[in-house]
Amino acid sequence: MDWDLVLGIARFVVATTLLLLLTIPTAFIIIQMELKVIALMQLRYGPNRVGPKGMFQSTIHGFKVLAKEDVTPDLVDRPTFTLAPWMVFMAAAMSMLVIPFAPGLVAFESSISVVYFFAILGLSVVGLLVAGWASYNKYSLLGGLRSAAQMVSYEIPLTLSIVGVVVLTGSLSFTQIIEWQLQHGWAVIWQLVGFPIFFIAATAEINRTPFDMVEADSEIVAGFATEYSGMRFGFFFFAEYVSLFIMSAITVTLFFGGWLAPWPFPAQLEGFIGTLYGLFWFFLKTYLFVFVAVWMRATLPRVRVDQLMGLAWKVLLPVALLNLLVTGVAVVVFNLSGVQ
Amino acid sequence: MDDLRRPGSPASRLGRRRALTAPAVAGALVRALTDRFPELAGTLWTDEDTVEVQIDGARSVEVLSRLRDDPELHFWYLADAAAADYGVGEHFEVVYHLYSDLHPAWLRVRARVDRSSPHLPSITGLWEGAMFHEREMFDMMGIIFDGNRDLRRIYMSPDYRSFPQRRDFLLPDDAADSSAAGVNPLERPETWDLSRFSEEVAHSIDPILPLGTSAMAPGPEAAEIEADETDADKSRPR
Amino acid sequence: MAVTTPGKQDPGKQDPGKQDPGKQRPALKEPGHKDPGAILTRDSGSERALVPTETSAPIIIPDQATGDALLREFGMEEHPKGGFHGLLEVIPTRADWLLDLIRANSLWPLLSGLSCCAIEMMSSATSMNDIDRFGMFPFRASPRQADVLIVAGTLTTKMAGPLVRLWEQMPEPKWCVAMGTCTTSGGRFKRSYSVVQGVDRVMPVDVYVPGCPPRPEGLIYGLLKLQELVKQRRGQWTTYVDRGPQRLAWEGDVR
Amino acid sequence: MTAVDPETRVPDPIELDRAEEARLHAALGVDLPPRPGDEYAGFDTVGIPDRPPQTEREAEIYTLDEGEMLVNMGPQHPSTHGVMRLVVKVRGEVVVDLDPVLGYLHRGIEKLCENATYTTVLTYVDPMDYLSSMHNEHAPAIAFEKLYGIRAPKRAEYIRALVVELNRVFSHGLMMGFLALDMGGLTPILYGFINRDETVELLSAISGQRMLFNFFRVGGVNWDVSDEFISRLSSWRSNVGRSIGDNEALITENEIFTARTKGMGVLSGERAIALGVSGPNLRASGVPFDVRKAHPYSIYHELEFEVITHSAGDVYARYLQRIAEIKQSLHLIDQIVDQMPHGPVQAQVPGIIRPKPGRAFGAVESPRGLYSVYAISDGGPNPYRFRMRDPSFISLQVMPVLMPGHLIADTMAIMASLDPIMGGVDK
Repeated sequence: MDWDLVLGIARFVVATTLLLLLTIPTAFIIIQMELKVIALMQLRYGPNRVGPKGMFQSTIHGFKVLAKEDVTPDLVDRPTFTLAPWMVFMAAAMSMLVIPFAPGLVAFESSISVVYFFAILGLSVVGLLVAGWASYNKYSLLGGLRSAAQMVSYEIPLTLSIVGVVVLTGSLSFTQIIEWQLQHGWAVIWQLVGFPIFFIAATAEINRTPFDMVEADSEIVAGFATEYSGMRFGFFFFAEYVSLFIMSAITVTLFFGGWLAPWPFPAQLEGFIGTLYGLFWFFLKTYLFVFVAVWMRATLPRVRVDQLMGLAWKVLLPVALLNLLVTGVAVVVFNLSGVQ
Repeated sequence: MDDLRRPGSPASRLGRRRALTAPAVAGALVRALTDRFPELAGTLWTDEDTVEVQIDGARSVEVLSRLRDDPELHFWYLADAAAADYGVGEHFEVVYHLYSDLHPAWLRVRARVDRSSPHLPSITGLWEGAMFHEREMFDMMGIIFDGNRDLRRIYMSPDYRSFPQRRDFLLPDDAADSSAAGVNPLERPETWDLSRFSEEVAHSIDPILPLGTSAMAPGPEAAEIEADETDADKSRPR
Repeated sequence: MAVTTPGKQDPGKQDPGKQDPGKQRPALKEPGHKDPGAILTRDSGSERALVPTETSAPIIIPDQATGDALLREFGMEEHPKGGFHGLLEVIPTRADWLLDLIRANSLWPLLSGLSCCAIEMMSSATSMNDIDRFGMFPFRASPRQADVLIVAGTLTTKMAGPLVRLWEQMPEPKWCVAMGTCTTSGGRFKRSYSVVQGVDRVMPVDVYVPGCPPRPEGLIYGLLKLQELVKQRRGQWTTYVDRGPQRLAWEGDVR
Repeated sequence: MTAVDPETRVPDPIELDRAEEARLHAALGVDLPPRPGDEYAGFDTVGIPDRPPQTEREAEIYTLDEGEMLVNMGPQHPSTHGVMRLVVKVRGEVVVDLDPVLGYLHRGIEKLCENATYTTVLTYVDPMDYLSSMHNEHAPAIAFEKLYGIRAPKRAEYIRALVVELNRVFSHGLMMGFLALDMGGLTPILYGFINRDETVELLSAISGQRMLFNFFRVGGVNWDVSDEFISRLSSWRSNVGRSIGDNEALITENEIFTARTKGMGVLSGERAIALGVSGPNLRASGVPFDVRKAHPYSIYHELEFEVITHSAGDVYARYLQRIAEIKQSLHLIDQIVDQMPHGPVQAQVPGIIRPKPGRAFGAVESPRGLYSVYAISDGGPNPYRFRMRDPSFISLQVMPVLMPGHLIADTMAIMASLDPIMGGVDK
């Protein structure tokens, strides 16, 4: 018997389970953060009754949603209506597999993890589109169509902006990209144009303010989730915040050195302490970006659909291509590539 | 209209030097009106800031368009259009209030409408914005404006049959204390399950109920349970 | 929850004279209503076919129900031993308690205002009077995700249909708060030809908040009262089987 | 698992419902609605009422061309500002036509007022335009005083002007918030409400009520202002500029906001006049029509102010118009407090007044425009006819004119810029 294979499968199963379990506290923490931070920005207290300083409010919300009646309206397309939230949530959860949290702490080590990540992340648009179509509700339909148009458009600048990093580092593996950054400094220094494109496109990709017209309250009630209740709505709700975490994590990994500390000595430690040290910096940086997203939500109004698409095709795409060209030329001319 | 655009125009300064109390201020307007409408001179009436003129309903479009387009009158703004009912056997009155920069007073035009055939030409050709006024008058008073292309009910639902603003439409004196308590006659019998409000009404309606009413034939068990709930609040849905 | 044994009452806890009428749950009417706590088995000798098993274990009865009248209130008059048996059933009852605690602390109101009171309802959600403190999340736009319908403002006959429809679209468990005198009784528009004289004519109401309009503090007080109701499972809390047939079409529908 | 005896099994109520529904449908000869597995009802066929159209316009809105769809916004929609229904005909995301359906808040206030004494009428009109209750009371007070032939004392007129300008400040401040909220900005509405709550607390200090103030009386006002109130007012006055400024900093220069509002929903001056639009919406289209200037009432002829206009006529101009009017109102409040004379605040008026038969028209400039009352007296204790003209009711006619060609997302922004209040629209 090939014990390596068995061990590999066992490791994969354990890691997947752990990551799926990790999504739950992650979503709770981010929801709590959003409740509290937006409240403070709006000169309110925010939740302060459940637990010390209201710390468990988001958990309570989550369990409440779990205990609600799960209504399936009469005229919906039942199989797809049931499937859609599951697809959205699994797309988010599965893309967590390749995120390197700390040295050696990655569930699925692959040399093409970047490709895997963006392939899986693209699946969630299918879930949203299906949810919008299956709900038999015009608001849902409009929300689903908007999400499809938006996410398909923003995939392109999103992917093009990271190709700059890939060309620079010469690798499609997140772990190797971080190791390259250990040698050369954070990629954001080399990709001053690529990072803003990535950040804007990522915000649009996960439907956060100011690009949240998929579930625009004031226009199309709750968008694709209008007819969803109970835990099926909970899956959408969770997936939104898990995606936010994932996008922040990928931003950190690609541009801000992943688990590396912001100073070179010691940017990275060995052994178990090193893992903790890496985890600390990784989560700190990730939650910093989550905070930025929450901040934007409290501040900015929403852009319109045509402005959103115009931004993607008329601004981000040409700039991303230009960035790619400049990066490629620079890599060849100055021989910067990680491929030695 | 161009002089309105300039904030410093005489039109916009007019208000500042005007004293309200003297009816004589309306003198220029009264003179202009008697010049142009000598047949209406007998109906002219003024108070401290209003000049009133009465016309026949059939003439309303003609008179109002002359009031609007005459350069010396220039009543460009339709401030209000309302209807009044003077009771059964009397007449309706449609009242237009107009505003002009050239004259300090409101102009009130009272158009008399026959109550037995309440027809009046629509003034939506003069002011588009009269549309909602006329729809409201149609809804509340039942006055029909000929030439209005959107004369449907605006407040009450399309299947409503009465005209609430008429004088012969009486409010229930105190509905909650009357014997009709619990049944508001307008609570849409065709959509509501009346058995929820009153048992008698439920027994009198047709046995074939439209969809959505609780026609679930109660079995003997249910009837038993119903029986000892005579004191339950029937006004609430179960 | 009170613990008692058959035929023996705990005088300290249960004084029938002190029963709060508001604590009585609505009687169970529908055939086939399932009491979530009752363990039922078939008994061929019985007319009603379903009776509880015989045990001599302590009986745990929700809301301090004692005496025949109270048992009847719970629809348990056929179950002389009540609905709960054995020690292990403490766990489900405690689970219910926990669930109620969770529900009470996470009441999402529906973003639905009818008239004047809606402004005070919004005011209660804003910085000066922040109901987010109590877990009343910023208002949900879709009725499918809401827990509380705050009827804020005069209900007219034209709006009654859509409002009942919203109520029916909300998933169980759900609660209704009537805010303002117009919704409790018609208020100053009671005599009007187009006003529903109290929203409780068309849907069940758990908490009435008087005032025209009530101050935001009044609404918050009402919602805190609702939290108490939720914790004690009083009010109009029903299970989904009690809904009755749903309307499918309304006048003026544009779907 | 014990098998369930079908004879003694209690049927599932949902099954009962289904069976009963099917039986009813069979009895009535109505088709069952499609179930999963049945033919899927298309989105393009549903939506048209099952009665013949009553007017040309109704036939027009409900006639769908290829690729068009009806979207029903309301009567319960997160941002219809109350209960209003907009039947929107869309082609994709582009609005082709729009029909406002009103009456979901029709409370019959006019009829109730005709059954109430003149004094109680002033309580009935409060909930009409519930963000400007002071103006709602001002217009009937003017009309009834004309009917009864009295005038309010000078100090009462100053207090009236003070409270209506305070009311205008918070009403316009909330409009800024609602406009931002309908564009997805969460925070401005909260800042607007902070300002509003402070202002209504201030007003409740003299009126005794927080929202529907019931402060005006025929021939005066209910309470005099005290020195304590004036000191509270001055502390409010020193804060309000900052709170409005905070809100402005969030919205006015925001690039997303300007990109979404500039050049959108342009209403020309001529069209606005023809449509009967009044108030800030009309002035934002460049027409300097302000009842306070055009037909001065109360003490406005003693105050220094100019009619503010903007020329663009778009959503952004309507927004800027409100900001400018807030500042103008603050300026007016300063003047009023400076010039306020001493004296009584209530004329000698009996509890039940019986004016001589006659007619009176009273108009004020409310935050939404020309708010007028036309009252007929027959000599009795009740008005024979009591008519209110609400500006937002008339302004709503602009929606079908402005909307075609815009996107669904703009529907709510344009409507928020018109600032209708459904309580006034539906009476």
